[in-house]
Amino acid sequence: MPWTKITQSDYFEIDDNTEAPTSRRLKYTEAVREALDSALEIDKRVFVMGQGINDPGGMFGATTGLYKKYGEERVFETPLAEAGLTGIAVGAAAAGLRPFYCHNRPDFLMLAMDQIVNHATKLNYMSGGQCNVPLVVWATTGMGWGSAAQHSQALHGLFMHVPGLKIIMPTTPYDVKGLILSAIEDNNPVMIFEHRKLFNQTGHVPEQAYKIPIGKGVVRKTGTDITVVAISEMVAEALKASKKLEEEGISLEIIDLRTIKPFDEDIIINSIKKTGRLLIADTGWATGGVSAEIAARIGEKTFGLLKAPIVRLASEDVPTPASYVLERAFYKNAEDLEKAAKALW
Amino acid sequence: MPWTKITQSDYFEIDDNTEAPTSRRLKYTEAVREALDSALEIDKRVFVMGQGINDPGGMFGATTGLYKKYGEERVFETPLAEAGLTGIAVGAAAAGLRPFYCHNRPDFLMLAMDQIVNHATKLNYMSGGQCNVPLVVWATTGMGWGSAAQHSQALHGLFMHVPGLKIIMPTTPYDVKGLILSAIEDNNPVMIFEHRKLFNQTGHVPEQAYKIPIGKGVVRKTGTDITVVAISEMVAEALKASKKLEEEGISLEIIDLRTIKPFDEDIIINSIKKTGRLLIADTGWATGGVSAEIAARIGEKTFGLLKAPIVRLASEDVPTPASYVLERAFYKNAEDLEKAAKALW
Amino acid sequence: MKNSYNLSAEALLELYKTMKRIRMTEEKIAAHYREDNMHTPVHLYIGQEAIAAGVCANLSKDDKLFSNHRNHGHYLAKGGNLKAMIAELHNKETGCSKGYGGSMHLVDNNVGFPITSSIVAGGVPIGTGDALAASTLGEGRVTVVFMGDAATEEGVVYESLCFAVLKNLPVVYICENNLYSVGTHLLKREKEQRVSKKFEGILPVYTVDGNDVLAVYESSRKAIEHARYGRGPSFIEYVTYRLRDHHDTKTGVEAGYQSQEEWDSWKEKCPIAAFERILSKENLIDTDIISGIEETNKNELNDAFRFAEESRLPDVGNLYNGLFG
Amino acid sequence: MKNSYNLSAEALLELYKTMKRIRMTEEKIAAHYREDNMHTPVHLYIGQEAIAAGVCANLSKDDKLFSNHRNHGHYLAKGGNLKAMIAELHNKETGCSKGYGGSMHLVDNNVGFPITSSIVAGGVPIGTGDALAASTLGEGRVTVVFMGDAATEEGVVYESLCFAVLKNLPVVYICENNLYSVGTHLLKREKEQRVSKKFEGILPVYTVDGNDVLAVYESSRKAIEHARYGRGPSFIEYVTYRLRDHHDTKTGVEAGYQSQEEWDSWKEKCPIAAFERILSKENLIDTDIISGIEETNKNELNDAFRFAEESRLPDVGNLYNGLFG
Ligand SMILES: Cc1ncc(C[n+]2csc(CCOP(=O)(O)OP(=O)(O)O)c2C)c(N)n1
Ligand SMILES: Cc1ncc(C[n+]2csc(CCOP(=O)(O)OP(=O)(O)O)c2C)c(N)n1
Ligand SMILES: [Mg+2]
Ligand SMILES: [Mg+2]
Repeated sequence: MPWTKITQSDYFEIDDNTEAPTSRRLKYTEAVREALDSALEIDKRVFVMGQGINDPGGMFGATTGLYKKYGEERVFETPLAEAGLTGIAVGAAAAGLRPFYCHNRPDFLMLAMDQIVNHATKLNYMSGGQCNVPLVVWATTGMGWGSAAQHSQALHGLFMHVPGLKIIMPTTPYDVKGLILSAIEDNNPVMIFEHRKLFNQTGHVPEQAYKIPIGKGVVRKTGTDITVVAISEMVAEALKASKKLEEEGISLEIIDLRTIKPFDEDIIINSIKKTGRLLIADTGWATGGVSAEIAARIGEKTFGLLKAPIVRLASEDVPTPASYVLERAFYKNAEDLEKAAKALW
Repeated sequence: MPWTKITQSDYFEIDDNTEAPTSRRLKYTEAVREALDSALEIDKRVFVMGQGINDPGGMFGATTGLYKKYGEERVFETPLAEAGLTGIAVGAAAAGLRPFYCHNRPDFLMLAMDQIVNHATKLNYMSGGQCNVPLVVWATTGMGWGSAAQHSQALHGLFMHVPGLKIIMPTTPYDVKGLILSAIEDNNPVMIFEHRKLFNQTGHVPEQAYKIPIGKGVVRKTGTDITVVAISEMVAEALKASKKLEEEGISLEIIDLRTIKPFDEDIIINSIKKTGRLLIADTGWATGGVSAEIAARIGEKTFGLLKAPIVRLASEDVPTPASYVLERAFYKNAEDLEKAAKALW
Repeated sequence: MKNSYNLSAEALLELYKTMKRIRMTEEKIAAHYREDNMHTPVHLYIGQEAIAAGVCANLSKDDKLFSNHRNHGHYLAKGGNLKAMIAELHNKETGCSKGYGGSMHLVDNNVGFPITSSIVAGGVPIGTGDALAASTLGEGRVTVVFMGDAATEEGVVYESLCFAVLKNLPVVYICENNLYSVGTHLLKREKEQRVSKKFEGILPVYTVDGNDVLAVYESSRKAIEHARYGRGPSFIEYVTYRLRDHHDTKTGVEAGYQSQEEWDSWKEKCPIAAFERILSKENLIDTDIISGIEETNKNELNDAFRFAEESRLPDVGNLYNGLFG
Repeated sequence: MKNSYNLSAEALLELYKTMKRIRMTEEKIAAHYREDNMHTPVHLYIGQEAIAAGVCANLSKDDKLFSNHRNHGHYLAKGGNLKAMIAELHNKETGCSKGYGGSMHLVDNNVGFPITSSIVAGGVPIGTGDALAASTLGEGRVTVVFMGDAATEEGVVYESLCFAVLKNLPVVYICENNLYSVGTHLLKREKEQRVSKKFEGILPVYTVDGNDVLAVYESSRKAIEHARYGRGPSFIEYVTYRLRDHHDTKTGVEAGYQSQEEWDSWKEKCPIAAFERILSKENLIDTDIISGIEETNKNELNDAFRFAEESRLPDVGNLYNGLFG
């Protein structure tokens, strides 16, 4: 049953870090857990909270057993009160702790918007720098199996608009560990959106704690014809599509943005200098989303370099339907990307 | 004291409708009140709710005295519970009433996001068309006099990303009356963002009820050199700037978008065909906001027509500061627009 | 013909039949779920049937019920269409939500089932708004809002109760306290096991055995009449237990968060078995009658599953259908 | 040297001085507000001084106070820096929030005034989280969270109280029930005038005369000690009235939403005048002492206003300062 299992993206495998001496193959969620374990170990101020983090499921393994090691004071279940608990996390962060607040789905963050938009991101500014909020909010984006309108939204695009936030969306086990450790060390609110389709990916992850800088993208595949800026699970779709396209003589350069706010403009612009074409692939809605900002900003900065209009591949302006036939029509995938790339070529 | 008074934008005056036989000069807020009065009169299902709507201030006059005419069952004060009350309005709408929910500032809508994003806009879709929600949410955007980070946000850009919403931002007394009546008659959730700087504007407004279609922009000034797509109060700034620029030989064509979701693509594209240049001026943050979507979408559709990159004039990615010197640095105005237009020319 | 329970034999049998129908439906869903024809999460109601059955016996079709993710039992008890429900679970166009909602969003205007939110507590203010409309329009109907124990932790519930009291709305809040939120026990989330205690200062609250269908019937009858006659809202907490996992088909014991002892003790208190004992004592049922009921249900269920399987899927071209109304 | 009030003469005089200092500050702000040197909304505390004075007399600098839009009195009573406050109102760089916050966001880490939100009830969960940190870190300090009557209508307050009880946090919730939310009377928003009643099922609640500084002192002393000794949170409702409009400087009568009779009756109950009568009876003050206190305040205020006026405005180039910490 995919609603309780995780959908496997079997085609996606990147070994960022095979050379590191202590590197082992881990699943994505194991890498998340290892990051949390490290952070809890290294820094006594860190704590983890969320609904169901200590139940046997343990957030798909991302939090399993942590409470046994660190106690229920530092790894605790919350009531169902996302608004209040976000405020509580903000207050604890402002008072010197480092909360890591887990959510099963970004949909539930809508209850916490006041605390995120009006408080977490503004307290330091409006107090003249007296109140920084080292809060990490982690949410896993679901999809498929009839999750439907209220359990499948990829809402990172909303948060793109909020000043004072940093937003990361790692795609590999290596990245997720390093970026989570950076997020926890950051003195400011950081949001992490992870896509469940990536959870079963495996990849090499060094044993020790390490950090990956927030704000830096990475080229997952070099190419000459079209720059694809892919976000989260779309990196997997792009890699899949690129194989087919390669056969047809179209060479994609695939950028995994990793951080969407602030995003790595240089890596995109440099690629466009080579390709002259940009396709942006996002898991969220197109309208007013991340792809809009990238298109607007990069479009302004690469005017004249571009040989064709910037194209966005992202969700249509409609809620997620339940029935699988409609789901298939709703979600963009490698095939859609292939088509879009061909049209752009 | 401008925090209790309304800041006057003395330079802004458009008479949309001097010819209509029953037309009189009204203030913007009087036109809002007249729209509500008409709607309450015409349709027994309509009701108005909000904090302070029946107090002597009456939302700057927009709701003054309505409860005396229609009773406190149809025009009522709410407790301070924006989340719950939005849900209550959604439920009343789904059950056949037509709520008009007034908010003093968009900042407070952050408490209601779950009901707007997860419910109002999705119930009809996820029920297979059985539950339409004719809800109007009205919020007035404040600025200045140290309103600061939590009382001055222009948050329409966030809502741009939400499927199932219509969003209007009228600038003239004539438009606001006609668009409010369309919003109330619409069978779906409509959000209205009004800018307080427009509230003292006067203009001709016909006495009878009339509607202006949602989704249609209007050219406020024809010109040949640069297309300016202006949103809300930025229309006033653009008109002001255009006078100076005219003297220097730069002719702006100014489009008042009126509806930002869905927005009038044709009116923009047609103008660009003439000018080849686009400047988008918004009252909200640039990053991930309305200006990003317009730039992305129009950029794609006018590739080749454009002689220069699309430029956005909108707020920087920072909360609103309190001190007036910092406010001046934060808010974009006619002078900034003038500069941006010159740079683009 | 009233008996010692102050209910006609027909009414008593009706309660039993409703519970049995829900139970057998859920069991059939569970039995077929692994076949992967229902691409939808399922939150089974097994163990809680007395609540939907007892409450809904006091409602007419015009009364409205606001449900949540665990809605199968509510829908059936409210008079829902079994075929339309099973078809919705099968993602079909003939589903009660035309395939756009799935198991978590059963909606049916024909039987007073107006929306179903899967955001926990999301339907509580909406149901309250429905009661506001009923009151404004003078419709004389009652709104019943179902929620779980965890739902009571959400601030919107508090806000809704306060508003219902302020406006004296014709609404009854039904809390099914099954002690768990997914795999998390209540006492990890709240100070007190009796969740309604939190609302004592706001409106009349009652705590009632949710596995005793007659107690459910009687307590909700009073609250619903109270609301119907304009005397305002109330809140009833029914203490119960779900005998299956939060979603999916195994048990909480198998899932690893409930103890065998706890589960066994509640299995003992199965609302259907308990009511069967009462009805037998009253000579209202015997094994033949039970078999007859089971046979009817089985046939009806087979029909419903066949109907669902044979129904068409929604048209892919209709992605935008229903976006606007 | 304790008197019949179980407080030393110094302590009693201190309460009086705090109230007087707040009152005179607010009156000076009101007097100068029309000169347009303070580009900031002001929510005056006139009439409510006994609450901040009485509560804060039980707090040390390490204890933390979470305030709201009506924060001038809270800040001063908590030991705030008058100059930094007046400078903040004047939008100056020397303000306690460096000019980035204005009147609604007085913040001062030096005196345990860690954030101030102008979103009604926004600071309530944040203060609760502060208490969680204090408890986790074993700091032995207490958190006090102020809110208005209308704030109690927000769901996050309910959520915060439940969590504070669950974790037995060292926090005291102080509700200043001044009967109004802007121009809207409580009974248009709530069923009952005693707002704390709503929370009776959740934690210990008290309703106390908020214009009687000794009653405020004593009730909050108990609650704060209770919290400090690990016995958990409580909620105190202080019934009071503001003698000026919601924001700005006129009265609610002039603004058109309060009746002259109501206003007069509360003016009679002015907490400062009432306490003056008590102190006179105890021979702790006389007109000379009062004049002396007034003189001191006046001088201090003149200095503060001069300081504010002479201070520099923030540097326009620093728009991004403080965005990240
Ligand atoms: C606002 C929100 N938070 C979290 C969830 C995830 N979730 C779905 S059902 C559920 C448990 C709800 O428990 P309860 O209200 O007691 O109902 P039960 O499942 O026990 O019937 C949770 C946490 C959600 N759907 N909505
Ligand atoms: C969430 C939210 N809603 C509305 C407002 C507008 N507002 C500011 S203060 C206020 C009144 C609050 O009343 P109360 O809590 O009783 O405090 P008081 O002003 O009486 O001290 C309102 C409605 C706000 N700031 N935040
Ligand atoms: Mg439960
Ligand atoms: Mg008040």
